[in-house]
Amino acid sequence: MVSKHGLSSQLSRARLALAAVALAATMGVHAQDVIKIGAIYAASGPLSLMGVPEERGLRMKVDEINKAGGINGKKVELIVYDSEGNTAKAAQQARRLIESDKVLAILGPSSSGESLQILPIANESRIVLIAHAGTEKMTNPVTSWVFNTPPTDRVVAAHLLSVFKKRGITQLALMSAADGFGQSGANAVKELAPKYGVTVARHEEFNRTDPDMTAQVLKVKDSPAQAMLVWSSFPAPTIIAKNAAAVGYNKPMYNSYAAASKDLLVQAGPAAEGSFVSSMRLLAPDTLKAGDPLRTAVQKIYNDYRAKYNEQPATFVAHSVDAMSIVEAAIKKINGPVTRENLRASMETVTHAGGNGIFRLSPTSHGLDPESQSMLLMVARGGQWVADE
Amino acid sequence: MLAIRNLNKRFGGLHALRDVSIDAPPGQITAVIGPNGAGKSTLMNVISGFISPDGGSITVAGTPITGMKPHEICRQGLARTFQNLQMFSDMTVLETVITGRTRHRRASLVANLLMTPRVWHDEKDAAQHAQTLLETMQIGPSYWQRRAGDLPYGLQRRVEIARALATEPAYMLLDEPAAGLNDEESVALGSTLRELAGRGIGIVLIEHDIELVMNFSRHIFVMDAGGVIADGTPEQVRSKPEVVKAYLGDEHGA
Amino acid sequence: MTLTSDRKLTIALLVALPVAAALTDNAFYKAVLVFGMINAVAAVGLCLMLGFAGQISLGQAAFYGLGAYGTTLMASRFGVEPVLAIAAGALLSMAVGWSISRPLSRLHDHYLAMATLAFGIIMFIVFANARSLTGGLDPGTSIAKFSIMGRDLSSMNQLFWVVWVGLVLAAFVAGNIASNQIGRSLLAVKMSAAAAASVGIDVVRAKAFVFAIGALLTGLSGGLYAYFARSFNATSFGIGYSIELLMMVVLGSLSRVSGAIVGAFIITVLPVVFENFEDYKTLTFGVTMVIIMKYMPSGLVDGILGLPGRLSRRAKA
Amino acid sequence: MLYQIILSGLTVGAIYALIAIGFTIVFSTVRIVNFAHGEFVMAGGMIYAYLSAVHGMPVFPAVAIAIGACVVLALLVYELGLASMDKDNHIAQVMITLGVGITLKGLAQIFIGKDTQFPPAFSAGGPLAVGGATIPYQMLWIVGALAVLMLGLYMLLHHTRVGKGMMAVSINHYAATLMGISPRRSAVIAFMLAGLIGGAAGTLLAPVASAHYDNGIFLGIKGFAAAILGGLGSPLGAVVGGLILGLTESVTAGYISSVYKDAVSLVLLLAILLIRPQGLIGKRLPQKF
Repeated sequence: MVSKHGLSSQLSRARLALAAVALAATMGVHAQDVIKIGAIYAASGPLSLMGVPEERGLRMKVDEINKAGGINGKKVELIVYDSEGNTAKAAQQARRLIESDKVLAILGPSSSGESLQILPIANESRIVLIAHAGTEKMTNPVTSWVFNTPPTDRVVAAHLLSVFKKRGITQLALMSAADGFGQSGANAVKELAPKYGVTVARHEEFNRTDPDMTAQVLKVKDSPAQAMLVWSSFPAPTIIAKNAAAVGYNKPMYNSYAAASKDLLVQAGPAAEGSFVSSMRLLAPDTLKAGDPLRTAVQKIYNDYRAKYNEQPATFVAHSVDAMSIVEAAIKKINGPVTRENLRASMETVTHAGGNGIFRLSPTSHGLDPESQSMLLMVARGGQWVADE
Repeated sequence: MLAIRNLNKRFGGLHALRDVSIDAPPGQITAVIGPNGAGKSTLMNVISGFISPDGGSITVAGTPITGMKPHEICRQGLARTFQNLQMFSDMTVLETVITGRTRHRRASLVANLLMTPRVWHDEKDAAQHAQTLLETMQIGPSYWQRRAGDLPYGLQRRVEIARALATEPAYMLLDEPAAGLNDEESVALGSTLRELAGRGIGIVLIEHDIELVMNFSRHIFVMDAGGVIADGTPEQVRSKPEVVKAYLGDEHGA
Repeated sequence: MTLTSDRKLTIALLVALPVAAALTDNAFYKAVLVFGMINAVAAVGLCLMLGFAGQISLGQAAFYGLGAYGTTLMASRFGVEPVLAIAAGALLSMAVGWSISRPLSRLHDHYLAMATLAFGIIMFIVFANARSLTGGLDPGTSIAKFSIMGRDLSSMNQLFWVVWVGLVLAAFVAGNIASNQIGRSLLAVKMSAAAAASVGIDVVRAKAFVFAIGALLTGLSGGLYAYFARSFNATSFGIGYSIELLMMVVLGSLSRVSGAIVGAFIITVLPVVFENFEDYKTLTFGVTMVIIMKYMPSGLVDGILGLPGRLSRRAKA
Repeated sequence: MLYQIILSGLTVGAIYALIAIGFTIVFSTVRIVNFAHGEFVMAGGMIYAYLSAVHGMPVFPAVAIAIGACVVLALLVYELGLASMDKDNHIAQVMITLGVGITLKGLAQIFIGKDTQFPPAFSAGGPLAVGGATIPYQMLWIVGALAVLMLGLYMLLHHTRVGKGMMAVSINHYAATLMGISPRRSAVIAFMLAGLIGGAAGTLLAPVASAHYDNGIFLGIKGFAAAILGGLGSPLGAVVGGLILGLTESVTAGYISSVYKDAVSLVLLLAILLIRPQGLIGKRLPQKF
């Protein structure tokens, strides 16, 4: 029999050994010399459409920082995990970043579901989380440790609805994907529509990967709706555009920012011609007027991304670039040691003009300034997205 | 008495059983013989509830069991073995026979889930009982922990009989128990069956092994083309010309 | 009695878990342990269904979801004490499991696999759209911290013990089933339904029982998950989780309760380890699975113990 | 509107049918459900998209290479994964196909990429107007391919030695062995056929519904459902099952609720299974005691 005392002393010895190993490991990477940033992105799975560009944007920004000598002379070290869009996985990865990797702050994840699950973890573990979630619940109410960079789905929905109001569209058909992204958008649109005098005359759903949505398109065509709004990531917007063209749907088609990329134009070809998309500024860096404070920021992200990855950035790129830029600014403003607590305090003093808009962070604002005018309506003309405002 | 009255069963155009009536008294071996396709296996499956008859009745000691499900029929005291072995292959021999005791277990579901002392006690009893039955069927302790599916064919047949016995049946239906046995084993089986009958169990034996049937059964029913064409003691049956013609003649001639 | 060797292994595993937890202060490692145990509870449920009774279920995530939502509804809407809420969620799941078992009892093998898969997908669609009850896919639902009689027990250390008790209960019940007449009846139904019926086992009732108990345990796991995640949405209860559970049960060992626990930890931990392979993680995971199943077709536990096949456990009885 | 909805449903059903046939052919000879089959379909579409989009290869050579690659993949899956397994350990074999599926997904992710791609349709133009409704040209290719495939399978199974051997194996393994027919050879052929059909389905489908490394599971489930609905092991059943599934989904989406279209079609599937546990055209194996 091992006496109680003996067992506990054995345990503490084992603990000591573990601690020694852990210490050696941290020493190995010169803990003092780097700033460790963690990120959780859905680099694969159904949300990879967002996760992949977000991760690329973040890597681009960090490379840029490190090339310029780091932040206050310290290099940034990135640890990125692929959540596959799985909420349970994302939560585990957050704990791993906090406890094992001992990062300073966490960027991401991509979806609302994942972000909401990590929200309490971040607050309880006392680490800065800068999510890229569409739900306003991340920052409303504001919690001490959680920030968010994208325009929320309510902002996007409000933008589209104001366009409808302006154009006299009072009857709307909503087509949303049967996934978290689609549901979130559909909720926002349905909730805000009455405020703009818009009635959702039809609401149809589909699986993002269904091979054909003709039945839904026909129902929309058959309804009194004056326009169709599609809220889904690819490939569905392409398939719907083609199906709509095939059955002779001839009313305007609007898309959420998920379709705001070259893909729709390339994939759907002539079927996409004349359709609208609500986009963040990143898709059209030249639409900003010369004096606009966002102009430089947007153009820089756009050009850097093109140069590095040889393709147009998706709108999601700005989420991570903005987040990293804010972290960079906040660290620079810290007087004293770079700790999680100091970073948090410093974050609330940052003002940043980023790709998504203006951030005036404060204890009461942990996201985009609502007056940022982040969104822009674009229309497909001659195989190009051009501004329509 | 296991009393079968006017059983009828059709499969599409095939009249598999026509007006079959058989009496099997307790404590006796009653045999059913007949050429392939005579309807013996269908009869077995109808009696044991796996196939429902189109007409007729079956009673066990006066209780009608027609239309009952197989497990209900078992609980009325009628057990069976299978022509194509239906072993619990992955169980040990001992477990297989213990499983036969299932209907006699009295502990409640909750007691079983919590494994109360009473259940432990029951388990021991069941194991003891199973061991006795295995000994009755001449399956030695060296086999008890072997995987049932790995046993030689003849032994598997005996395990099946032991499993059926574990239900403590009043009547047993044995579907070709001697298939695959050599002469010596077959004779040993016959003695065992006689011993079981001696304990009061009514045995219905379907068998191709004519020696076994003739030597050990008290009464024989002969089936052909779905109907009973003759019955009587072994001597009586042996001498009936229609039997010789329909069945024995062929067999002996072959 | 015949499963003593596995009982020992199960007990060893259950004892090893707190020891492992005591060896680390890292909340992430603890969270992995807790999540592994939550998965193990669900896997033990499926192990009884598939391993013992031969009833394949590709819709297990539905029971997991019923447990999680049932618990959340009881706790959030009716202010029920957390432990009772978990019990209610598990019972809800059990009731559904029992009621689908009767119609499903006519189906076998691949047809049963498809039917349960269909059940799982249908339930997922319901979870995703019954928004007033579940919060759908977005934003989902959330539950207050775990507590007993008002005492907060929501730290990872405390949750560890809560979930551990759940796993011990599950393993205790499953281990008992495995070693008494219920387990033998289930095995009998799996190996020959005809012979089982011939010895007086009510096959339909046995299947109903195993669906109920499997759903109960998987539902219990769902309730524990609700308190572990605190905020979750319907994506946690899709086909992906049903398939993961199947992998846990088969990879560990179909015929052992300990196998389900080992399998659950493999499927929980492997992806964490493979995380470091980044783009290669899917490939590595797939190849690992093929290799395990090819060289240890009876599962890792039997494979590692070096005993021949699924019956090995009995040789020692 | 009804006419168009039925037409769309039938064409989608043809896609499900194409996938279902692959399940059914493997099941007939090996008696397992090949959970990697959806990944063959995925691979066909991905390889075709890769060759045509990235390397600018013309349609038909690209399609031919994609299908050929799927045949080779399927052969490898059988030879490396399943050939030496215990034939009676079905669950281990099914898990291997599941693992292989994940592996294929991993490979596609690494070698081809994570982007959603729409490779070119087999012929330009369209859609074709058919009395008030329209049907995209690519869908005609799909329906045509299904018809050709069914005819080819019929000829193969009923008029060639190889095919007759496969039929024999599907009816009785043991007896077939006694007759000198090798179950292993039949299995190899079945897998190659499944690769061929799956790969073809993938290339046909990609221009309509996109190619993406993550689509295999979705496609596999639809195909499996169609195969079960018709009755596993019967190619005709696969077609009937596929068409019913596609039609139900389309009609439900058009007239009942697009939210519950999958739920409704699966409830229908369950209802059919409860009435006919062996599927619509499947044969019930006789019970023997």
